[in-house]
Amino acid sequence: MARVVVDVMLKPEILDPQGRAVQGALGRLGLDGVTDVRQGKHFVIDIDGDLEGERHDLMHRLADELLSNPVIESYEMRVLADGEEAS
Amino acid sequence: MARVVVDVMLKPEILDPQGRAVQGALGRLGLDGVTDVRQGKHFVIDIDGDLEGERHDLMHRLADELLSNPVIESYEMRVLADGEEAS
Amino acid sequence: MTRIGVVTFPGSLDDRDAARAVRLAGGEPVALWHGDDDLHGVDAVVLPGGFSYGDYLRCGAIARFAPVMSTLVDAARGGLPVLGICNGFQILCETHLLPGALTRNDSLHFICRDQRLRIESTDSAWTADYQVGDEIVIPLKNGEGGFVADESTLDALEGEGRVVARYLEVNPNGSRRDIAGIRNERGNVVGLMPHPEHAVELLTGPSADGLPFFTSILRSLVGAA
Amino acid sequence: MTDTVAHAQGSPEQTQPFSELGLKPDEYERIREILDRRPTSAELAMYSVMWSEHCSYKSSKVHLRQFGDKKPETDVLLVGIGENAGVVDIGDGWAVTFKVESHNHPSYVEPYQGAATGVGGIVRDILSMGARPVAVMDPLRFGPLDAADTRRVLPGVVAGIGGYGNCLGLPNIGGEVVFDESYLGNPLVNALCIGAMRHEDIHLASAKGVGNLVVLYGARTGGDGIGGVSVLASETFSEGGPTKRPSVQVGDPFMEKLLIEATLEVLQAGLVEGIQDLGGAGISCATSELASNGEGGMHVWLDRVPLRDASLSPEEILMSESQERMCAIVTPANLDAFLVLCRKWDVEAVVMGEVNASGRLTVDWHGERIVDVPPRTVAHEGPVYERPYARPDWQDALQADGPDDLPRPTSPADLRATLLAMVAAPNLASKSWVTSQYDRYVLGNTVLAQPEDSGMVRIDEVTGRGVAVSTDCNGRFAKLDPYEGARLALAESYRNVAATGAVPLAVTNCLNFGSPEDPSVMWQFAEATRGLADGCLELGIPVTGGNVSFYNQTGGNAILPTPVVGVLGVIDDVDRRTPMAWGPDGELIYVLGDTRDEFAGSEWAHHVHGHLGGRPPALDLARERLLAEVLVAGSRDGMLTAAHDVSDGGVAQTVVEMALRAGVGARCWVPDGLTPFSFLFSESASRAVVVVARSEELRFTEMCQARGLPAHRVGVVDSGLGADAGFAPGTQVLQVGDLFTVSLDELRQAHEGTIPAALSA
Ligand SMILES: Nc1ncnc2c1ncn2[C@@H]1O[C@H](COP(=O)(O)OP(=O)(O)O)[C@@H](O)[C@H]1O
Ligand SMILES: [Mg+2]
Repeated sequence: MARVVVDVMLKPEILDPQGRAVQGALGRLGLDGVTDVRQGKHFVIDIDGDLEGERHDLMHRLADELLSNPVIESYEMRVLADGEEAS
Repeated sequence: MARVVVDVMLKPEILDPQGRAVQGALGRLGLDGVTDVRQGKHFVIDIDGDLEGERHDLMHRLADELLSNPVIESYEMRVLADGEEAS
Repeated sequence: MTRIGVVTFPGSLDDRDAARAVRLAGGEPVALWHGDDDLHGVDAVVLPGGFSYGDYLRCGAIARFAPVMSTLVDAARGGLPVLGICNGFQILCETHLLPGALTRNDSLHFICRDQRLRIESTDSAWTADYQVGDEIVIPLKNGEGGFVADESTLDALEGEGRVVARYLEVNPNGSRRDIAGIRNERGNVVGLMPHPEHAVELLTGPSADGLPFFTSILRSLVGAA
Repeated sequence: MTDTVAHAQGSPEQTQPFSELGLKPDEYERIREILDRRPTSAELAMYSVMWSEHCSYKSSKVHLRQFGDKKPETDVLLVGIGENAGVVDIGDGWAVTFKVESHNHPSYVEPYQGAATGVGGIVRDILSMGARPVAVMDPLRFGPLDAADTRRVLPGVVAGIGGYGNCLGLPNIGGEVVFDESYLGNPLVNALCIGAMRHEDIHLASAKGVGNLVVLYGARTGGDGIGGVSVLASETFSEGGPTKRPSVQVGDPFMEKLLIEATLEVLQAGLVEGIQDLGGAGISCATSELASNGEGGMHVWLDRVPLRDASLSPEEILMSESQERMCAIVTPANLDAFLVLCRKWDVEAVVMGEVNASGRLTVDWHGERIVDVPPRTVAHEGPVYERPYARPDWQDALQADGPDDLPRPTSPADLRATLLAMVAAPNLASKSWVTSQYDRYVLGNTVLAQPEDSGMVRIDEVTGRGVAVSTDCNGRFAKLDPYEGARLALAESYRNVAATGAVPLAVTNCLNFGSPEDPSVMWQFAEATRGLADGCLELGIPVTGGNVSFYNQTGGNAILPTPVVGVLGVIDDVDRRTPMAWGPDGELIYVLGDTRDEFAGSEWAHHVHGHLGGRPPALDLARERLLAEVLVAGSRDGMLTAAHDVSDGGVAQTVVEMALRAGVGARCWVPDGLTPFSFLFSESASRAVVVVARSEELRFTEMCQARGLPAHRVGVVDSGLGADAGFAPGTQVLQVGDLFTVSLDELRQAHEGTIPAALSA
């Protein structure tokens, strides 16, 4: 079994209203000095069998085209070793 | 400067319709054997100065109460070393 | 009679309304199914509003891969007129038939309001019955309607007259340069965030200002035939 | 080890956790008597959840009977109380079903999901009658607008209702947003759904036909809301944060949308013998009710239920309240066609059981019998309590403490300031911050939506036949006098429907109260129920169904008694609806009905003085009926340009709302015999403001006179007053006699600013 983690973030040049709202709230709740907050998506995907070769490429392509929209977002993908924590 | 990464996920016992929708789509697009997908939020927070002591505790509390909804979600928080990548 | 296809995806909501608008304009609506890759010989297609596949991942992200879409994308590249409304616009951006993307409203709320727009381009299959500068009021209802694209794309859209409609008075969702709708180079593909199909009868809409989108396509198709 | 029936027979002395499941010792004893043995743990789960307050109505049943006993003569009721929702004949072969339900406690725990699943649940109730859901409404109540917890609860509730309803494609056409201290910690989230069908498409929840199959379809069953029904509905919140509450159900509106489409297709194709939604008590409820209403027997293979979480025990599966599931009775011959349509919509479906004539509901788990009960005893023969009730000792003092001594504004400047303060009061301020998050256009049949008096949808696109629905309740009136308060709520809702030109036909209700174990609360409940039943009889419109929500209290403090009343009316052609915005210059403004000096429970006493005491406004339902007849006749004969009911905030509020909606000003004057203050702010019942074209004036006033309805001319629509009053030419203003003038811009700012200002921080 493989566990894949994909983080999808808006590209830096795209305005992130959710991140901005969080930044404002953090400040109001007493956390000073927050200079930037970006909010993205975090996917944890469990797959039977190994994720190698073609399947690995396919997963990359799907992270790029399905899980993220390359026009506005970028992604990072990690395949976790067995038993490694997902965060 | 500190960079904090918080991942917020629905608790395992809570239905994740978003994850289910992604799971369905991954299967239709040819990725076999996906047994589970969970979709959560990924925050990247930049803070001036160090995040230690009380500030660190405050950040934890805000991750628990603001960034996540403890009724249905759990979070994991990491403080990145200078220069470490955010993913 | 001119046959206009209306695609139903799982989670489409305004498909019946789009069909009604086609009918009121004098066309024949044809129901198209997401899982069927045959366009059944329609003369044009409307991608209606809604929450295709729940829009849980990203609006339009999953619908883009429906069987009907691969046929539709080819046909649109070949000149078939396509109007994407709201979720339909999002799908058109996801398929890259139109540039840019639609992001979360800057208010972070879903918003439903009667929105004033200015028609900026009549050089499209769907806006020929307007005059440039016409001001219309039609419903807007979305949670992710903020149009974004990089500066050069925005400049190109404006420079080439491909902005079809712009928000007036209020920019309801943070769209760059108040853009409410755009078209492709050829003018056959139009994406629009507000809902002209909900402004075709005075009884149920804020106006009947949306009807010309549907009469435009009927006229341009008859003209072309 | 599985606790089988055989095992239960052999171990009569085994102790069981019945009280943890909310059963009283005598209730547990009754189960043992019914079964003539101890229940298995699965049976115990079923009984406990089905005999909870929420499912069995054990405290309210004896009072709710009045809705049947006092039912007026009516020929519009196609399906009455007792089914998932009542069904009303609206003519031309059309039937409409509507019902309101509460999701109060879950919405306090998790506002977004609680409210969302509240919408989901009521929509499935409507769907299970065979109707296409066509609209939703949401009567809401929160603590004070400026309270911190309101800022947590309200935005979440609104986002949840919008998030679910918008994604389902149901227009939200109305509701209420009310603020009061008593709802802090006990918000009320009621959700109403309206559905339409042809007469022949009405379906009932009954398992008819021996050999027919029980099909479970929709979402997979998970661990959500296990015990939610009994725990959430039968325990009062104690102090402490929401984190200690039981787990939360998450809604999947996309799945519900698929469920709606699939259900409508299988119904349309004639593949369904009986149908039931899965709501509170999940499979326990659906199977026992279907069996009890049908041949009386059913067998279920519980291990066939598709699970989201493989570790669930059979007891948990029986109790799970996972959302977005339905249950249908299908003949073996139709099964394949049924499954094909489910597959078309990507909806999972399994045969979970079979109808038989055994008179028993039996459930097997991997070949072992874990339930064997008479289904009626689970579904319909639960405990019934005659809870003690008594008029609280503080009631007399409350009624004696009238508002007469409260200082009133008299100078023009004070009256003007009071008007601006009132239109900005949280309860009277514009609710568009809320309603703009709801799609009111989808389906293309919305004729009227917020802020109109009623929501109105077209049902028949060819003839224009449609329905109007309003929900109302002033809990302060109900606190002062629960009997009168319930009648006033009914009257207000009835009036709102008539104001749009629709003929009121039928009633639904959601009775939100504190703990039934408190005799004072029980008295409020008994009085309100009696008042509503009497009122419906007097107005000649039947109660078709509703819902009871008890235990809305924190510690010893109950909410204001809040019997929310929904009235449904029919209009033969929606094209003749009467809107609230008035028309062009020169049209005449009338107040219909009598204005008395009535301020007990009023918004003025509440907002300006924080006062509650006295007796609520007098109510004469014969007059209310007459007013409605005039409003409907005025619409039918084209005499009325606009109409708007008078309630909270009085005539001033009504006139301001009409002016703002139109964007056109007016000149008003105070009729003889009234002080300006009473004229502007009194909340006397059975009144409306109407606007009449000059050409219709004579015909209209003669009609009112002939029927005996007082009609007072109090103003004229006038867009040209600004310049004379010292404003820039073209400015729209409201002029009140020679007392004061105020621009619509200033009024609008006051009216629209309050809620965004409070919630945007
Ligand atoms: N306040 C009420 N007034 C009239 N009927 C009511 C009231 N409360 C509940 N009922 C009726 O009792 C029946 C059972 O209610 P309920 O258990 O809430 O139905 P369901 O389980 O279908 O949601 C329904 O027919 C409902 O309309
Ligand atoms: Mg039901």
